[in-house]
Amino acid sequence: MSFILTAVIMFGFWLLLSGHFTFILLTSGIVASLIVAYFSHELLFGDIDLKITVNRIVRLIKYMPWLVWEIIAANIDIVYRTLHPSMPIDPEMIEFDTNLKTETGIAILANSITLTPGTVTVEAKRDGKFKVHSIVRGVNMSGMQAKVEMIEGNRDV
Amino acid sequence: MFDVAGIVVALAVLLVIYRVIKGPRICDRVLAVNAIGTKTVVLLALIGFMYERPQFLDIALVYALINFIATIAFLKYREMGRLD
Amino acid sequence: MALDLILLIIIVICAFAAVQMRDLLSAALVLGACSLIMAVIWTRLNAVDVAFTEASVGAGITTVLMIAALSRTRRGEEGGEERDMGWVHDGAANKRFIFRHIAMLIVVLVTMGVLIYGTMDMPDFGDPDAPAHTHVARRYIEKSREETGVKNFVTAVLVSYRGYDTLGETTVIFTAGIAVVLLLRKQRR
Amino acid sequence: METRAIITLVLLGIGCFFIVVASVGIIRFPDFYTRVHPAGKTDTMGQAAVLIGLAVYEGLSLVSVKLVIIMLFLAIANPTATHALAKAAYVAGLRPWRKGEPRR
Repeated sequence: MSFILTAVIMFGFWLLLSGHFTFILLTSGIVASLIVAYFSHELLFGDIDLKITVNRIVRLIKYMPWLVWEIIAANIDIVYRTLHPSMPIDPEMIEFDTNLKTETGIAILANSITLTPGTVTVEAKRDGKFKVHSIVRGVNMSGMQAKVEMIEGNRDV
Repeated sequence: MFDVAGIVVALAVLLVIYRVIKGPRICDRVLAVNAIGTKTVVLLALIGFMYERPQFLDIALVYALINFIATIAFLKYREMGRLD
Repeated sequence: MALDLILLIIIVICAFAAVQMRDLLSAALVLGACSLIMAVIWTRLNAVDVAFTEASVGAGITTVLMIAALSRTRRGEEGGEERDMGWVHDGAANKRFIFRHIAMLIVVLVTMGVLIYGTMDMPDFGDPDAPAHTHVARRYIEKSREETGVKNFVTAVLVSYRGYDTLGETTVIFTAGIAVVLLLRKQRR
Repeated sequence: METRAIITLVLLGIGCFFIVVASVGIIRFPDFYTRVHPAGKTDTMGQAAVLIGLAVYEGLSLVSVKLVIIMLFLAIANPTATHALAKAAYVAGLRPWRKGEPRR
Protein backbone atom coordinates (compact mmCIF):
# COMPACT_ATOMS: atom_id res chain seq x y z
CA MET A 1 0.00 0.00 0.00
CA SER A 2 2.59 2.52 1.07
CA PHE A 3 4.72 1.31 -1.86
CA ILE A 4 2.07 2.25 -4.42
CA LEU A 5 1.33 5.56 -2.72
CA THR A 6 5.01 6.49 -2.64
CA ALA A 7 5.44 5.54 -6.30
CA VAL A 8 2.43 7.65 -7.29
CA ILE A 9 3.68 10.66 -5.35
CA MET A 10 7.19 10.28 -6.80
CA PHE A 11 5.82 10.04 -10.32
CA GLY A 12 3.65 13.10 -9.78
CA PHE A 13 6.71 15.00 -8.66
CA TRP A 14 8.60 13.77 -11.72
CA LEU A 15 5.85 15.04 -14.03
CA LEU A 16 5.84 18.35 -12.24
CA LEU A 17 9.57 18.85 -12.60
CA SER A 18 9.98 17.60 -16.15
CA GLY A 19 7.06 19.18 -17.98
CA HIS A 20 7.79 17.01 -21.06
CA PHE A 21 5.35 14.28 -21.93
CA THR A 22 7.21 12.15 -24.47
CA PHE A 23 7.11 8.37 -24.25
CA ILE A 24 10.75 7.83 -23.27
CA LEU A 25 10.69 10.44 -20.51
CA LEU A 26 7.43 9.10 -19.06
CA THR A 27 8.78 5.54 -19.08
CA SER A 28 12.03 6.49 -17.39
CA GLY A 29 9.99 8.49 -14.90
CA ILE A 30 7.89 5.46 -14.02
CA VAL A 31 10.99 3.26 -13.67
CA ALA A 32 12.78 5.82 -11.53
CA SER A 33 9.80 6.37 -9.23
CA LEU A 34 9.33 2.62 -8.81
CA ILE A 35 13.00 2.21 -7.85
CA VAL A 36 12.84 5.10 -5.38
CA ALA A 37 9.58 3.80 -3.95
CA TYR A 38 11.07 0.31 -3.51
CA PHE A 39 13.93 1.67 -1.44
CA SER A 40 12.15 4.32 0.57
CA HIS A 41 8.45 3.57 0.98
CA GLU A 42 8.97 2.58 4.60
CA LEU A 43 10.66 5.90 5.30
CA LEU A 44 7.86 8.03 3.93
CA PHE A 45 4.78 6.32 5.31
CA GLY A 46 5.47 3.21 7.32
CA ASP A 47 2.25 1.43 8.15
CA ILE A 48 -0.75 3.64 7.56
CA ASP A 49 -4.46 3.33 7.88
CA LEU A 50 -5.88 5.14 4.88
CA LYS A 51 -9.22 6.10 6.46
CA ILE A 52 -7.71 7.76 9.52
CA THR A 53 -5.15 9.55 7.38
CA VAL A 54 -7.75 10.97 5.02
CA ASN A 55 -9.84 12.10 7.98
CA ARG A 56 -6.83 13.81 9.46
CA ILE A 57 -5.98 15.53 6.19
CA VAL A 58 -9.53 16.86 5.90
CA ARG A 59 -9.38 18.21 9.45
CA LEU A 60 -5.93 19.67 8.74
CA ILE A 61 -7.32 21.57 5.76
CA LYS A 62 -10.14 22.91 7.96
CA TYR A 63 -7.49 24.06 10.45
CA MET A 64 -5.46 25.91 7.80
CA PRO A 65 -7.44 29.20 7.49
CA TRP A 66 -7.21 29.80 11.21
CA LEU A 67 -3.46 29.07 11.07
CA VAL A 68 -2.91 31.49 8.17
CA TRP A 69 -4.75 34.20 10.08
CA GLU A 70 -2.61 33.54 13.14
CA ILE A 71 0.55 33.68 11.02
CA ILE A 72 -0.40 37.13 9.70
CA ALA A 73 -1.14 38.33 13.24
CA ALA A 74 2.20 36.91 14.41
CA ASN A 75 4.09 38.75 11.72
CA ILE A 76 2.46 42.08 12.46
CA ASP A 77 3.39 41.48 16.09
CA ILE A 78 7.02 40.76 15.19
CA VAL A 79 7.21 43.77 12.88
CA TYR A 80 5.93 45.99 15.70
CA ARG A 81 8.44 44.61 18.18
CA THR A 82 11.33 44.79 15.74
CA LEU A 83 10.80 48.33 14.54
CA HIS A 84 9.76 49.86 17.89
CA PRO A 85 12.75 51.93 19.08
CA SER A 86 12.75 50.58 22.65
CA MET A 87 11.95 47.00 21.57
CA PRO A 88 9.16 45.87 23.94
CA ILE A 89 10.19 42.30 24.64
CA ASP A 90 10.33 40.29 27.85
CA PRO A 91 11.20 36.68 27.00
CA GLU A 92 10.67 33.60 29.12
CA MET A 93 10.61 29.81 28.79
CA ILE A 94 7.32 27.95 29.21
CA GLU A 95 6.87 24.22 29.72
CA PHE A 96 3.60 22.37 29.28
CA ASP A 97 2.19 18.93 28.60
CA THR A 98 -0.13 17.85 25.82
CA ASN A 99 -2.06 14.68 25.13
CA LEU A 100 -0.74 14.29 21.58
CA LYS A 101 0.20 10.74 20.67
CA THR A 102 1.31 10.70 17.04
CA GLU A 103 4.50 12.16 15.63
CA THR A 104 2.53 14.03 12.98
CA GLY A 105 0.39 15.71 15.60
CA ILE A 106 3.43 16.77 17.59
CA ALA A 107 5.13 18.09 14.44
CA ILE A 108 2.02 20.08 13.46
CA LEU A 109 1.69 21.59 16.92
CA ALA A 110 5.43 22.41 17.04
CA ASN A 111 5.37 24.16 13.67
CA SER A 112 2.12 25.94 14.52
CA ILE A 113 3.62 27.23 17.75
CA THR A 114 6.66 28.50 15.88
CA LEU A 115 4.51 30.29 13.33
CA THR A 116 2.02 31.94 15.69
CA PRO A 117 2.34 35.08 17.82
CA GLY A 118 5.17 35.42 20.26
CA THR A 119 6.24 31.81 20.64
CA VAL A 120 8.87 29.44 19.25
CA THR A 121 9.10 25.74 20.03
CA VAL A 122 12.40 24.83 21.66
CA GLU A 123 11.81 21.22 22.52
CA ALA A 124 9.05 18.80 21.57
CA LYS A 125 9.33 15.34 23.04
CA ARG A 126 7.68 12.21 21.78
CA ASP A 127 5.56 11.87 24.93
CA GLY A 128 3.93 15.26 24.28
CA LYS A 129 6.03 17.48 26.55
CA PHE A 130 6.76 20.89 25.04
CA LYS A 131 9.23 23.61 25.89
CA VAL A 132 8.40 26.96 24.33
CA HIS A 133 10.33 30.22 24.21
CA SER A 134 7.95 33.13 24.41
CA ILE A 135 8.86 36.70 23.58
CA VAL A 136 6.40 38.18 26.10
CA ARG A 137 5.27 36.83 29.43
CA GLY A 138 1.94 35.15 30.01
CA VAL A 139 1.03 33.52 26.67
CA ASN A 140 -1.85 31.05 26.70
CA MET A 141 -1.45 28.00 24.48
CA SER A 142 -4.50 25.92 25.31
CA GLY A 143 -6.63 27.05 22.33
CA MET A 144 -4.19 25.88 19.70
CA GLN A 145 -3.46 22.72 21.65
CA ALA A 146 -7.14 21.78 21.61
CA LYS A 147 -7.34 22.48 17.87
CA VAL A 148 -4.37 20.24 17.03
CA GLU A 149 -5.68 17.50 19.32
CA MET A 150 -8.91 17.65 17.33
CA ILE A 151 -6.99 17.14 14.07
CA GLU A 152 -5.33 14.10 15.50
CA GLY A 153 -8.77 12.93 16.61
CA ASN A 154 -8.01 10.37 19.31
CA ARG A 155 -11.55 10.46 20.59
CA ASP A 156 -13.69 9.92 17.53
CA VAL A 157 -11.57 7.48 15.51
CA MET B 1 8.91 45.46 -10.56
CA PHE B 2 10.94 42.27 -10.27
CA ASP B 3 14.21 44.19 -10.44
CA VAL B 4 13.27 46.39 -7.49
CA ALA B 5 12.08 43.39 -5.47
CA GLY B 6 15.35 41.57 -6.27
CA ILE B 7 17.42 44.52 -5.10
CA VAL B 8 15.44 44.76 -1.87
CA VAL B 9 15.92 41.05 -1.15
CA ALA B 10 19.65 41.32 -1.93
CA LEU B 11 19.91 44.23 0.51
CA ALA B 12 18.18 42.07 3.12
CA VAL B 13 20.86 39.42 2.52
CA LEU B 14 23.50 42.10 3.01
CA LEU B 15 21.93 42.94 6.39
CA VAL B 16 21.93 39.32 7.51
CA ILE B 17 25.60 38.94 6.51
CA TYR B 18 26.34 41.22 9.48
CA ARG B 19 24.92 38.59 11.85
CA VAL B 20 26.84 35.81 10.07
CA ILE B 21 30.11 37.62 10.60
CA LYS B 22 29.47 39.00 14.07
CA GLY B 23 28.04 35.82 15.58
CA PRO B 24 28.65 35.85 18.53
CA ARG B 25 27.73 32.18 18.84
CA ILE B 26 27.81 29.47 16.24
CA CYS B 27 24.02 29.03 16.52
CA ASP B 28 23.51 32.65 15.54
CA ARG B 29 25.64 32.09 12.46
CA VAL B 30 23.75 28.97 11.41
CA LEU B 31 20.47 30.79 11.92
CA ALA B 32 21.67 33.65 9.73
CA VAL B 33 22.99 31.31 7.01
CA ASN B 34 19.64 29.53 7.03
CA ALA B 35 17.87 32.87 6.62
CA ILE B 36 20.21 33.74 3.73
CA GLY B 37 19.30 30.44 2.10
CA THR B 38 15.58 31.28 2.26
CA LYS B 39 16.20 34.70 0.76
CA THR B 40 18.36 33.17 -1.97
CA VAL B 41 15.51 30.91 -3.04
CA VAL B 42 13.25 33.96 -3.31
CA LEU B 43 15.97 35.84 -5.19
CA LEU B 44 16.38 32.98 -7.68
CA ALA B 45 12.65 32.86 -8.34
CA LEU B 46 12.68 36.63 -8.91
CA ILE B 47 15.66 36.39 -11.29
CA GLY B 48 13.84 33.70 -13.25
CA PHE B 49 10.94 36.13 -13.73
CA MET B 50 13.29 39.02 -14.56
CA TYR B 51 14.66 37.04 -17.49
CA GLU B 52 11.19 35.68 -18.27
CA ARG B 53 12.65 32.21 -18.03
CA PRO B 54 10.81 30.53 -15.16
CA GLN B 55 12.79 27.30 -15.67
CA PHE B 56 15.15 28.78 -13.11
CA LEU B 57 12.65 27.61 -10.51
CA ASP B 58 14.22 24.15 -10.66
CA ILE B 59 17.37 25.62 -9.17
CA ALA B 60 15.31 27.38 -6.54
CA LEU B 61 13.75 24.04 -5.62
CA VAL B 62 17.18 22.37 -5.36
CA TYR B 63 18.34 25.27 -3.22
CA ALA B 64 15.48 24.96 -0.80
CA LEU B 65 16.32 21.27 -0.31
CA ILE B 66 20.08 21.82 0.00
CA ASN B 67 19.70 24.62 2.49
CA PHE B 68 17.57 22.42 4.71
CA ILE B 69 19.98 19.49 4.43
CA ALA B 70 23.02 21.62 5.28
CA THR B 71 21.33 22.98 8.40
CA ILE B 72 20.27 19.52 9.52
CA ALA B 73 23.77 18.11 8.88
CA PHE B 74 25.26 20.85 11.01
CA LEU B 75 22.80 20.17 13.81
CA LYS B 76 23.55 16.47 13.68
CA TYR B 77 27.22 17.26 14.06
CA ARG B 78 26.49 19.53 17.02
CA GLU B 79 24.31 16.96 18.71
CA MET B 80 26.34 13.80 18.13
CA GLY B 81 29.79 15.30 17.64
CA ARG B 82 30.13 13.44 14.33
CA LEU B 83 28.30 12.90 11.09
CA ASP B 84 28.38 9.14 10.45
CA MET C 1 23.02 46.27 -12.53
CA ALA C 2 22.53 47.35 -8.92
CA LEU C 3 21.60 43.80 -8.04
CA ASP C 4 24.88 42.47 -9.44
CA LEU C 5 26.81 45.10 -7.53
CA ILE C 6 25.14 44.19 -4.22
CA LEU C 7 25.77 40.49 -4.83
CA LEU C 8 29.45 41.16 -5.59
CA ILE C 9 29.80 43.21 -2.41
CA ILE C 10 28.24 40.35 -0.42
CA ILE C 11 30.65 37.84 -2.01
CA VAL C 12 33.69 39.97 -1.15
CA ILE C 13 32.52 40.48 2.44
CA CYS C 14 31.85 36.75 2.85
CA ALA C 15 35.21 35.72 1.42
CA PHE C 16 37.06 38.22 3.59
CA ALA C 17 35.17 37.08 6.70
CA ALA C 18 35.83 33.42 5.93
CA VAL C 19 39.58 34.06 5.71
CA GLN C 20 39.61 36.22 8.84
CA MET C 21 37.67 33.88 11.10
CA ARG C 22 39.55 31.88 13.69
CA ASP C 23 36.71 29.45 14.30
CA LEU C 24 36.88 26.95 11.44
CA LEU C 25 33.27 25.80 11.76
CA SER C 26 32.07 29.37 11.34
CA ALA C 27 34.42 29.81 8.38
CA ALA C 28 32.89 26.73 6.71
CA LEU C 29 29.41 28.18 7.24
CA VAL C 30 30.38 31.56 5.82
CA LEU C 31 31.84 29.79 2.78
CA GLY C 32 28.51 28.00 2.38
CA ALA C 33 26.70 31.35 2.37
CA CYS C 34 29.31 32.63 -0.08
CA SER C 35 28.64 29.85 -2.57
CA LEU C 36 24.89 30.33 -2.23
CA ILE C 37 25.32 33.92 -3.38
CA MET C 38 27.84 32.82 -6.02
CA ALA C 39 25.23 30.51 -7.51
CA VAL C 40 22.81 33.45 -7.70
CA ILE C 41 25.47 35.33 -9.68
CA TRP C 42 25.86 32.36 -12.02
CA THR C 43 22.11 32.41 -12.53
CA ARG C 44 22.30 36.13 -13.26
CA LEU C 45 24.88 35.32 -15.94
CA ASN C 46 22.45 32.75 -17.39
CA ALA C 47 24.80 29.84 -16.63
CA VAL C 48 22.17 27.53 -15.21
CA ASP C 49 24.31 24.38 -15.16
CA VAL C 50 27.14 26.07 -13.31
CA ALA C 51 24.64 27.47 -10.84
CA PHE C 52 23.24 23.99 -10.27
CA THR C 53 26.71 22.60 -9.64
CA GLU C 54 27.67 25.49 -7.40
CA ALA C 55 24.50 25.08 -5.36
CA SER C 56 24.73 21.34 -4.84
CA VAL C 57 28.51 20.98 -4.59
CA GLY C 58 29.62 24.33 -3.22
CA ALA C 59 26.85 25.03 -0.76
CA GLY C 60 25.62 21.51 0.01
CA ILE C 61 28.27 18.82 -0.20
CA THR C 62 31.31 20.97 0.57
CA THR C 63 29.77 22.33 3.75
CA VAL C 64 28.78 18.86 4.88
CA LEU C 65 32.24 17.48 4.00
CA MET C 66 33.97 20.29 5.89
CA ILE C 67 31.79 19.67 8.92
CA ALA C 68 32.61 15.95 8.63
CA ALA C 69 36.32 16.76 8.44
CA LEU C 70 36.04 19.09 11.43
CA SER C 71 34.27 16.41 13.42
CA ARG C 72 37.42 14.30 13.06
CA THR C 73 39.90 17.08 13.81
CA ARG C 74 39.84 20.21 15.92
CA ARG C 75 37.71 23.28 15.54
CA GLY C 76 40.19 26.07 16.26
CA GLU C 77 43.04 27.24 14.10
CA GLU C 78 46.51 26.35 15.39
CA GLY C 79 48.47 29.17 17.03
CA GLY C 80 45.53 31.49 16.57
CA GLU C 81 46.38 33.75 19.50
CA GLU C 82 49.91 34.62 18.42
CA ARG C 83 48.96 35.28 14.83
CA ASP C 84 46.13 37.46 15.99
CA MET C 85 48.36 39.78 17.98
CA GLY C 86 51.16 40.33 15.49
CA TRP C 87 52.73 43.10 17.55
CA VAL C 88 55.30 42.06 20.14
CA HIS C 89 57.17 44.37 22.47
CA ASP C 90 60.50 43.90 20.78
CA GLY C 91 61.98 46.43 18.35
CA ALA C 92 63.75 43.99 16.04
CA ALA C 93 60.75 41.66 15.84
CA ASN C 94 58.47 44.57 15.05
CA LYS C 95 60.75 45.68 12.26
CA ARG C 96 60.77 42.19 10.80
CA PHE C 97 56.97 42.10 11.09
CA ILE C 98 56.57 45.40 9.22
CA PHE C 99 59.10 44.35 6.58
CA ARG C 100 57.32 41.06 6.00
CA HIS C 101 53.97 42.76 5.55
CA ILE C 102 55.38 45.37 3.16
CA ALA C 103 56.99 42.58 1.11
CA MET C 104 53.64 40.76 0.96
CA LEU C 105 51.88 43.94 -0.10
CA ILE C 106 54.39 44.49 -2.92
CA VAL C 107 54.01 40.90 -4.17
CA VAL C 108 50.22 41.20 -4.16
CA LEU C 109 50.27 44.57 -5.92
CA VAL C 110 52.69 43.32 -8.61
CA THR C 111 50.55 40.23 -9.22
CA MET C 112 47.46 42.40 -9.47
CA GLY C 113 49.20 44.71 -11.94
CA VAL C 114 50.30 41.80 -14.12
CA LEU C 115 46.80 40.34 -14.10
CA ILE C 116 45.19 43.67 -14.99
CA TYR C 117 47.79 44.11 -17.77
CA GLY C 118 46.81 40.64 -18.99
CA THR C 119 43.14 41.59 -19.23
CA MET C 120 43.82 44.71 -21.33
CA ASP C 121 44.13 42.76 -24.58
CA MET C 122 40.96 40.84 -23.91
CA PRO C 123 37.82 41.74 -25.86
CA ASP C 124 34.98 43.54 -24.11
CA PHE C 125 32.43 41.59 -22.11
CA GLY C 126 29.81 40.27 -24.52
CA ASP C 127 31.68 41.51 -27.63
CA PRO C 128 30.27 39.56 -30.59
CA ASP C 129 33.56 39.78 -32.52
CA ALA C 130 35.64 38.18 -29.76
CA PRO C 131 37.62 35.12 -30.95
CA ALA C 132 35.66 32.82 -28.64
CA HIS C 133 32.43 33.82 -30.34
CA THR C 134 33.47 33.62 -34.00
CA HIS C 135 34.90 30.10 -34.17
CA VAL C 136 32.41 27.36 -33.28
CA ALA C 137 30.05 29.27 -31.06
CA ARG C 138 27.82 30.37 -33.94
CA ARG C 139 27.20 26.81 -34.96
CA TYR C 140 26.40 25.79 -31.39
CA ILE C 141 23.94 28.64 -31.07
CA GLU C 142 22.25 28.07 -34.41
CA LYS C 143 22.32 24.31 -34.85
CA SER C 144 22.47 22.78 -31.36
CA ARG C 145 18.70 22.63 -31.03
CA GLU C 146 18.22 20.49 -34.14
CA GLU C 147 21.46 18.53 -33.82
CA THR C 148 21.10 17.48 -30.19
CA GLY C 149 17.54 18.29 -29.20
CA VAL C 150 18.66 20.09 -26.06
CA LYS C 151 17.07 23.44 -25.25
CA ASN C 152 19.96 25.12 -23.43
CA PHE C 153 23.04 25.25 -25.63
CA VAL C 154 25.49 25.34 -22.73
CA THR C 155 24.02 22.01 -21.71
CA ALA C 156 24.19 20.85 -25.33
CA VAL C 157 27.92 21.63 -25.50
CA LEU C 158 28.55 20.04 -22.13
CA VAL C 159 26.76 16.74 -22.53
CA SER C 160 26.58 16.31 -26.30
CA TYR C 161 29.34 18.00 -28.30
CA ARG C 162 31.86 17.45 -25.54
CA GLY C 163 30.17 14.36 -24.16
CA TYR C 164 33.33 12.22 -23.97
CA ASP C 165 35.14 14.98 -22.09
CA THR C 166 32.32 15.22 -19.59
CA LEU C 167 32.19 11.44 -19.29
CA GLY C 168 35.92 11.43 -18.43
CA GLU C 169 35.46 14.17 -15.84
CA THR C 170 32.56 12.36 -14.27
CA THR C 171 34.61 9.15 -14.13
CA VAL C 172 37.44 10.96 -12.35
CA ILE C 173 35.04 12.48 -9.82
CA PHE C 174 33.29 9.16 -9.29
CA THR C 175 36.61 7.38 -8.73
CA ALA C 176 37.69 10.05 -6.28
CA GLY C 177 34.42 9.66 -4.41
CA ILE C 178 34.81 5.90 -4.16
CA ALA C 179 38.41 6.33 -2.98
CA VAL C 180 37.31 8.73 -0.26
CA VAL C 181 34.58 6.34 0.88
CA LEU C 182 37.06 3.44 1.00
CA LEU C 183 39.63 5.46 2.95
CA LEU C 184 37.11 6.66 5.50
CA ARG C 185 35.74 3.17 5.95
CA LYS C 186 39.19 1.74 6.61
CA GLN C 187 39.83 4.37 9.25
CA ARG C 188 36.69 3.53 11.14
CA ARG C 189 37.72 -0.03 11.86
CA MET D 1 -2.42 47.98 -15.42
CA GLU D 2 -4.43 44.83 -15.20
CA THR D 3 -5.68 43.48 -11.89
CA ARG D 4 -3.29 40.55 -11.76
CA ALA D 5 -0.22 42.76 -12.07
CA ILE D 6 -1.53 44.97 -9.26
CA ILE D 7 -2.10 41.96 -6.99
CA THR D 8 1.43 40.77 -7.78
CA LEU D 9 2.82 44.20 -7.01
CA VAL D 10 1.04 44.36 -3.66
CA LEU D 11 2.13 40.86 -2.68
CA LEU D 12 5.74 41.51 -3.72
CA GLY D 13 5.72 44.71 -1.70
CA ILE D 14 4.37 42.96 1.40
CA GLY D 15 6.83 40.09 0.98
CA CYS D 16 9.86 42.35 0.53
CA PHE D 17 8.81 44.40 3.55
CA PHE D 18 8.58 41.28 5.73
CA ILE D 19 11.89 39.93 4.43
CA VAL D 20 13.68 43.17 5.24
CA VAL D 21 12.04 43.33 8.68
CA ALA D 22 13.15 39.75 9.31
CA SER D 23 16.74 40.77 8.53
CA VAL D 24 16.50 43.81 10.80
CA GLY D 25 15.07 41.59 13.53
CA ILE D 26 17.89 39.08 13.17
CA ILE D 27 20.33 41.94 13.61
CA ARG D 28 18.50 43.87 16.33
CA PHE D 29 17.18 41.30 18.79
CA PRO D 30 19.36 40.77 21.85
CA ASP D 31 19.99 37.00 21.95
CA PHE D 32 19.73 33.78 19.99
CA TYR D 33 16.27 32.70 21.15
CA THR D 34 14.71 36.05 20.34
CA ARG D 35 16.42 36.06 16.93
CA VAL D 36 14.73 32.74 16.19
CA HIS D 37 11.37 34.58 16.21
CA PRO D 38 11.94 36.77 13.13
CA ALA D 39 13.90 34.03 11.34
CA GLY D 40 11.17 31.45 11.90
CA LYS D 41 8.05 33.55 11.33
CA THR D 42 8.67 36.69 9.38
CA ASP D 43 11.00 35.08 6.84
CA THR D 44 8.46 32.33 6.19
CA MET D 45 5.70 34.89 5.72
CA GLY D 46 7.84 37.06 3.46
CA GLN D 47 8.89 34.27 1.14
CA ALA D 48 5.31 32.97 0.99
CA ALA D 49 4.01 36.40 -0.03
CA VAL D 50 6.67 36.88 -2.73
CA LEU D 51 6.26 33.40 -4.21
CA ILE D 52 2.46 33.59 -4.21
CA GLY D 53 2.76 36.97 -5.89
CA LEU D 54 4.89 35.43 -8.62
CA ALA D 55 2.43 32.55 -8.99
CA VAL D 56 -0.44 35.04 -9.44
CA TYR D 57 1.59 36.85 -12.10
CA GLU D 58 2.22 33.59 -13.95
CA GLY D 59 -1.37 32.40 -13.87
CA LEU D 60 -2.29 28.72 -13.70
CA SER D 61 0.52 26.63 -15.21
CA LEU D 62 3.27 24.18 -14.32
CA VAL D 63 5.41 27.09 -13.20
CA SER D 64 2.91 28.40 -10.67
CA VAL D 65 2.40 24.88 -9.30
CA LYS D 66 6.18 24.67 -8.83
CA LEU D 67 6.17 28.04 -7.09
CA VAL D 68 3.46 26.89 -4.70
CA ILE D 69 5.38 23.69 -3.99
CA ILE D 70 8.56 25.64 -3.22
CA MET D 71 6.50 27.93 -0.99
CA LEU D 72 4.96 25.00 0.91
CA PHE D 73 8.31 23.28 1.29
CA LEU D 74 9.92 26.42 2.70
CA ALA D 75 6.91 27.01 4.95
CA ILE D 76 7.43 23.55 6.45
CA ALA D 77 11.23 23.42 6.38
CA ASN D 78 11.94 26.87 7.77
CA PRO D 79 10.11 26.49 11.10
CA THR D 80 11.49 22.97 11.40
CA ALA D 81 15.06 24.12 10.87
CA THR D 82 14.73 27.00 13.33
CA HIS D 83 13.10 24.69 15.85
CA ALA D 84 15.96 22.21 15.46
CA LEU D 85 18.46 25.03 15.93
CA ALA D 86 16.72 26.29 19.04
CA LYS D 87 16.69 22.77 20.42
CA ALA D 88 20.40 22.32 19.71
CA ALA D 89 21.16 25.60 21.47
CA TYR D 90 18.98 24.60 24.41
CA VAL D 91 20.64 21.18 24.71
CA ALA D 92 24.05 22.88 24.55
CA GLY D 93 22.93 24.92 27.58
CA LEU D 94 22.47 28.39 26.12
CA ARG D 95 20.55 30.46 28.68
CA PRO D 96 17.77 32.71 27.37
CA TRP D 97 18.17 36.44 27.67
CA ARG D 98 16.12 38.17 30.38
CA LYS D 99 14.82 41.70 30.32
CA GLY D 100 17.41 44.18 31.57
CA GLU D 101 20.47 42.12 30.71
CA PRO D 102 23.05 43.44 28.25
CA ARG D 103 22.72 42.45 24.61
CA ARG D 104 24.54 39.34 23.46
